[in-house]
Amino acid sequence: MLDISSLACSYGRVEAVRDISLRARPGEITLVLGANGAGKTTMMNAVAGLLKPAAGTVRLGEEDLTGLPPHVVVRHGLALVPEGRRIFGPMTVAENLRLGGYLRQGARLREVLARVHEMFPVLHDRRDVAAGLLSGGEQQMLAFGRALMSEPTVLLLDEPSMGLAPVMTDVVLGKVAELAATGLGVLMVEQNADAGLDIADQVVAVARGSVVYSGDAADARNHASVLRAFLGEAALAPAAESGARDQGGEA
Amino acid sequence: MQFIVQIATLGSIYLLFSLGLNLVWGSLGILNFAHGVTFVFAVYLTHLTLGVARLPFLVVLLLGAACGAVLTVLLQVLVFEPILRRSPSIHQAEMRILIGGLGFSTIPLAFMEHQTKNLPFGLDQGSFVVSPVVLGSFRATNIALYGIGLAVLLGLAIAVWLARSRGGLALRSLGVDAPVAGLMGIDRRRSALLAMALAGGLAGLAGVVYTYTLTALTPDSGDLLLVKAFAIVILGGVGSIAGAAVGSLVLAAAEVSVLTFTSGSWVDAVSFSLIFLMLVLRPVGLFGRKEVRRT
Amino acid sequence: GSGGGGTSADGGLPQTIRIVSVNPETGPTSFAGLGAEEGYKVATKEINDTRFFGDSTLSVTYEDDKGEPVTAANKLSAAVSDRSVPAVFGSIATPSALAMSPIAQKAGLPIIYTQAGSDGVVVGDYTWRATPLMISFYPIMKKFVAEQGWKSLGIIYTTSSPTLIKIGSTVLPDLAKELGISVVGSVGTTPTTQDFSAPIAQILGAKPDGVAVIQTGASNVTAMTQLRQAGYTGPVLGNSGAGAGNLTPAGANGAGMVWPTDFSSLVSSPGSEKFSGLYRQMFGKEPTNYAAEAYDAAWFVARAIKAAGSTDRAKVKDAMVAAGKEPMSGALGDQLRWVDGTLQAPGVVVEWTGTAEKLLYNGKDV
Amino acid sequence: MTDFFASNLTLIQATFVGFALALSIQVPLRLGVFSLAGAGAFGLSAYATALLVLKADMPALPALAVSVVGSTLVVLLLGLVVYRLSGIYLAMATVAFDLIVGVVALNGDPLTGGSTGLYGVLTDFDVVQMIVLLVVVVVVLAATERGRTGRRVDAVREDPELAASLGVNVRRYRLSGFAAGGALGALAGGMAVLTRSAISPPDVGFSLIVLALTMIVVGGTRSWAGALIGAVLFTWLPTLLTAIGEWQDLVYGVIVTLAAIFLPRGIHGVVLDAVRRSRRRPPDADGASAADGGPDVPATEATEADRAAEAFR
Amino acid sequence: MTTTPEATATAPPVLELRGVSVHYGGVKAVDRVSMSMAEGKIYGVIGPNGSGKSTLIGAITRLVPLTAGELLLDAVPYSGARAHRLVALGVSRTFQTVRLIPNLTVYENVELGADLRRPGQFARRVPGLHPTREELAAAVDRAITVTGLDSLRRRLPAELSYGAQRRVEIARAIAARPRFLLLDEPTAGMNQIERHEIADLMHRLCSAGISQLLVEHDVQMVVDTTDHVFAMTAGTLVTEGRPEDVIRDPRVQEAYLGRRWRHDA
Ligand SMILES: Nc1ncnc2c1ncn2[C@@H]1O[C@H](COP(=O)(O)OP(=O)(O)OP(=O)(O)O)[C@@H](O)[C@H]1O
Ligand SMILES: Nc1ncnc2c1ncn2[C@@H]1O[C@H](COP(=O)(O)OP(=O)(O)OP(=O)(O)O)[C@@H](O)[C@H]1O
Ligand SMILES: [Mg+2]
Ligand SMILES: [Mg+2]
Repeated sequence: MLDISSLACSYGRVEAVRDISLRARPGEITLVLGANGAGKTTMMNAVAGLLKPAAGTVRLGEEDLTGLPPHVVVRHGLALVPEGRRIFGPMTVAENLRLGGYLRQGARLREVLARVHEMFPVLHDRRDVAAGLLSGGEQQMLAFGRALMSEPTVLLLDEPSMGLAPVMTDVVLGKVAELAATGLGVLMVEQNADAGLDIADQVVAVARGSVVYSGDAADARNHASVLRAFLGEAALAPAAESGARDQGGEA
Repeated sequence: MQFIVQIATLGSIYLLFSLGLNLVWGSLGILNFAHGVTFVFAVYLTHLTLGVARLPFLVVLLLGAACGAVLTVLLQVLVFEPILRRSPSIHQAEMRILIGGLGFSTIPLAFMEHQTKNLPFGLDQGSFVVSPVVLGSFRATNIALYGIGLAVLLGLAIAVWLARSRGGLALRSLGVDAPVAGLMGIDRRRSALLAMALAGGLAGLAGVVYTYTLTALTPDSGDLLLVKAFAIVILGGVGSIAGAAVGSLVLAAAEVSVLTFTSGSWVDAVSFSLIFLMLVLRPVGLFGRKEVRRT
Repeated sequence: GSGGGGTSADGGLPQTIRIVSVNPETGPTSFAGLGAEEGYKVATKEINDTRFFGDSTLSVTYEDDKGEPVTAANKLSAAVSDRSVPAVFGSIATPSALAMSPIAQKAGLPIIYTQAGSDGVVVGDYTWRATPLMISFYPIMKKFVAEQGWKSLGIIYTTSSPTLIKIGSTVLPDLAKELGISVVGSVGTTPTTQDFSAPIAQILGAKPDGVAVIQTGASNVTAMTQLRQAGYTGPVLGNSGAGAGNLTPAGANGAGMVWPTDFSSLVSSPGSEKFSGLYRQMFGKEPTNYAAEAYDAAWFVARAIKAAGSTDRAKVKDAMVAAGKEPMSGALGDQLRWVDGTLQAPGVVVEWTGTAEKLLYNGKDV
Repeated sequence: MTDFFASNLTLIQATFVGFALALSIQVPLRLGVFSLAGAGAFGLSAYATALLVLKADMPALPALAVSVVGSTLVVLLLGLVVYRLSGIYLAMATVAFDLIVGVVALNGDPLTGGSTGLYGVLTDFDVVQMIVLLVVVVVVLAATERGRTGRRVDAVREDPELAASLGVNVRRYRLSGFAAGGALGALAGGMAVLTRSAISPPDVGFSLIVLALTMIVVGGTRSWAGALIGAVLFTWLPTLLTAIGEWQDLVYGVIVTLAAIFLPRGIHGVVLDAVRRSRRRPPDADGASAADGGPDVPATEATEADRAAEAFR
Repeated sequence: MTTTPEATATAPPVLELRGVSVHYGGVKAVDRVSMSMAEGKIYGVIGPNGSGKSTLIGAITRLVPLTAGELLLDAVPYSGARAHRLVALGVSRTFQTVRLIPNLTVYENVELGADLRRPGQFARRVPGLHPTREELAAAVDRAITVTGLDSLRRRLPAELSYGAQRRVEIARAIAARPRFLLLDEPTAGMNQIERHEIADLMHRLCSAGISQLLVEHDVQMVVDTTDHVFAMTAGTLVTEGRPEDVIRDPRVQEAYLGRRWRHDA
């Protein structure tokens, strides 16, 4: 179980994450919602070791992962699909996948690769193409496939459906649900709330770097505060919003 | 016939020298301006050691490689790592890496110049004796043959390692996006250090072979080679070992031809015009890949 | 400049006569620059020990120009504005010397160089060179070359310095022609050429009886080794750049290189023996030609200052001009003459034995 | 003061030459054009100026003008030939050009004086003329560093394709950068020979490039002020270090290395940061907004964010 | 400027594509696509990942070389024009991947969009393309305000969240005061409410007479905002028409639409 408690991160004087505590249990999908700039990505990066938290702890089972460098964190079975894909552009699709399975070897590796290829045939068809040449959505599939290559026990997804066509979103999120069903813990940031809520077990809403709601996904849809947090401050300040609109009208 | 031996000998020196340079440049994106000095300094330290103990060839070779590796590791830890730590991306650190390497290289260089007053030094105190080898119509020296063999062997080994092995893959990914490479489980610091040590070792090794082949060098010998090595690596396509091999042979062939068939003094103009022309025709080098960028 | 005391207006020398030396102490030509400084030091000590200036002493300030013309020019400008400096010892490096000469001449500051063998260094009464042009003593090589009985000659020379180009492309061919020897091959290598097997193959391809290798530093070592590896066993004509122990790393392959030079510690002339003695006493090793030349330069200036009885630059210059009309003796030999501001010396021919220099013969004997 | 001026005249002149040379690499670099052709233009123009003065008896300024225009045209032509190249490949092609200029100088004997070079180029060119020329250059360059032009220059460097889609004629900008590098290098070369009175092949070599790069990296790559700082530093540092004696080169190396490590944006960057810190930017308007549900803290300085990002990298 | 349906029906197309193809070796990223777009309307392009939508926008904005075909603006061919001329012709775009100049602040990045000057002959026909300094500043301010970036003006791109970066991308394109705006997945990474804001913005721009071409995977948004939709697969145009009709097309359903939309249809 991934256990994040009282996490805080800042960039210089900007406190992007102030106080986030949440848990991602094995076999469950925990959905993180929040407006742009709420600190979701910052939190994910901190968990994966890309960023040193200013306070708080990150634990995976018995292990304390707080502040460990990424290559150590992933050895504990964590994999992150980073925001904006971050695939290795000049390297081929096959090489990207091989790097995803950097910690795996031999028959095991071929087996996982076959599964990823089966999931996204395009990654097989275009295996020798420089990954940077793929279309946006193809790159997103590659990023997802690359993370699966390490056979993680906890999967962190930062907006996995971004740029995906609806069919592909179904495939990816369906796959996520399937993986969770096999006992994988999933922590997922997703702006496509409808699709996300369909598969999520738990929901955490973040606003301004703090958790403002957490609870069961089933309840969440009817829960007003979730909605508000998810929609961001915009929903709370209709006046300011309409002011902006008036000014924009003459564009 | 002799002509071919000369091209192969000179080409192998160029390739050996540029291998390490190419390795870290093509993968980590580190253009190491201290490579030339590393090459000379490794020989100088070996030269000093030989003053104390007469050592056989293989030991001298390994000693040179070890000296080069140690110097480059120091450079990485003391200069390049701190520079990278202070930069948002390798792309923004490029120039400073260049100047940092240059500045660092001045230190061993000043030391050597002070000690040798720029007089030539060699490895003649070792137990290895350079001797001529005659094979039919070919006449070469034993060291030239070793040099050619080493260049071919190491060139192939590194090319295959970079392209195929897990370590080579990791190294290349570091140059593309180091943080994400970390996410794949790659220990960035260790991989980079290893690559730098390897590059330094190759520089030292090349230095020993070079010194036995050409008998002596002076502290600035490395700088003369460095400019040519840049040209070779770029001509071949940065990061491509095959390209560097072809580049080395092209440059060696151009130089040897000019020096064999003309009165010689235009040699650099001819070889650099050739490089210029080839670049105009192939803007990313012979084996280079065009940078990938999508809209 | 206004300040700068020490100049005694009319007659009378100041307590300390301060001369500035601008020479490379670091950089690729430092071995020659430091060699020259040793010569200046030997001369200074001798001048002061023998109370040559009576109560006044000579003191030399050593400035490092790193072999860079800009630095050299700047150090000279500083000396120019220091009115207490009556003369300057100029750089051994030709590019530096070329940058210094117009400044010294314009400012009226006597300057004397060693080495720096190129046109444009000696440009007027204020500019002097205490080193014979290297080409001037190649004629004494005739004896050696004639003795070899060669019919043909091959030449490999570097284009890194004007002097060496001239020797390789003009002086040696002329000399060969005079002796009825044909030059069957000639290759000019650039400073970036480090492997000489191709030019050597080209030269030896023409099957010459004799070979000349005109290179600097490590290139002499490499070329000699490769020449031997390519099968040539005879003597090799060289240049004084092979001196100062530069050939040591070539081991036995270096043996047999022969060159003319202006100085050898083995020469038995009173001047050179005296200098060699003083030098050995001071530094505990064999003197080089760089030191010998500097020694003579220092003494020439010292005598001029004494003759002028003043550190006034114009007066010192006049004294130098006057002295330049007379022959002088020094480390480079007896009866040395000045021609157009450049010192002439008979020269010696030496051979490298693989471990040391051997004197073949003295130039004035031929 | 006059004493200082007189005894350091050559260094002062060398500083200005170095400044122009540093600019010759910096200006194209600001456009993302890694052209080192300025060093070749330096050589071309130095020889041309010397020849015009020596052989054609031209006065200094006209000789300089003719050389600069001629060399710039040559470099522009080169730019057209190598336009397809970019990055380090472009750098190499231009280095090849520089080296070829050097070889021609070495071998063009009757004209270029071979390895001796040309000397005795004595004219009435003085520091005042140099300063006037460089002030003009600085005024022009300063205009390209701010406002609309400055932004466009940044865009062409960082993302040429984006710049094109924003209406910037990228080709024209890049070629201008190329030509400007040539012109500045030529200016430096002409001024060098007019002040030093001599030029020889070793003066036009690879070392020029190394020196210029050191100047702009340590001084600052983004502004003429950085080039000036670098030029002053690296013209005077070696002379000041001679006081140390035999280990001066070592100290020089240590200084350069430390600068590379600790001054990510050069000395100019440090100065800018200090200035900015002293007149601190007003904090952003009220933190909360519809767009940014983020924390309502004021925006940080760029540098602090940079430093924070270090942890990320 | 108001547009009545009758007017648009008869109006000549602003932008027209005739048999446009873009091939990369064997990959036919765009293959013989013809389209015609009228003034003051919003067009949508949908299609599976890799079907050539972004490449199509690249081709229209001349950043991608054409293999074949012709592009016309106001019935004037411009296939030979270079990319930078397009802004002067009144065409501007956003990129699918955020492309901001890292050392410029948000405000300056948007200003870059408004920097257009010395418009060519075409632009004289476009009202408002000879702006004064004040007009430009006003355009930048407006672009920043309508995209909700007011509080972030002085930030550098690296300090922004992904969503905010996307808004800068849009603001920059608007600041160019285009008559034809191409948006490549402008709302990727935004939530529902934020998408509504962008859709709203698009409507307002449209009523100001700015034609738009929207590439978007949010089908709801495409249905809500666009007047006419082109559906692509594997580089070719499969069908086009009113959004409601297009998403009922079985080929589109099969290749593109997910479970949710198949249900609704
Ligand atoms: N490198 C950085 N330097 C300074 N501030 C930053 C940096 N990265 C992010 N921020 C700020 O931190 C806050 C949180 O950003 P983060 O990227 O975590 O948001 P997010 O919730 O992922 O938003 P989105 O949904 O848009 O991706 C934002 O206010 C952002 O401006
Ligand atoms: N420069 C290129 N070289 C080779 N193939 C390319 C290149 N550019 C695009 N492609 C290929 O062309 C196809 C179309 O790409 P494009 O980016 O236009 O798709 P898209 O419809 O925008 O997809 P997405 O919705 O995923 O963004 C893809 O398969 C891509 O891999
Ligand atoms: Mg995010
Ligand atoms: Mg796309």
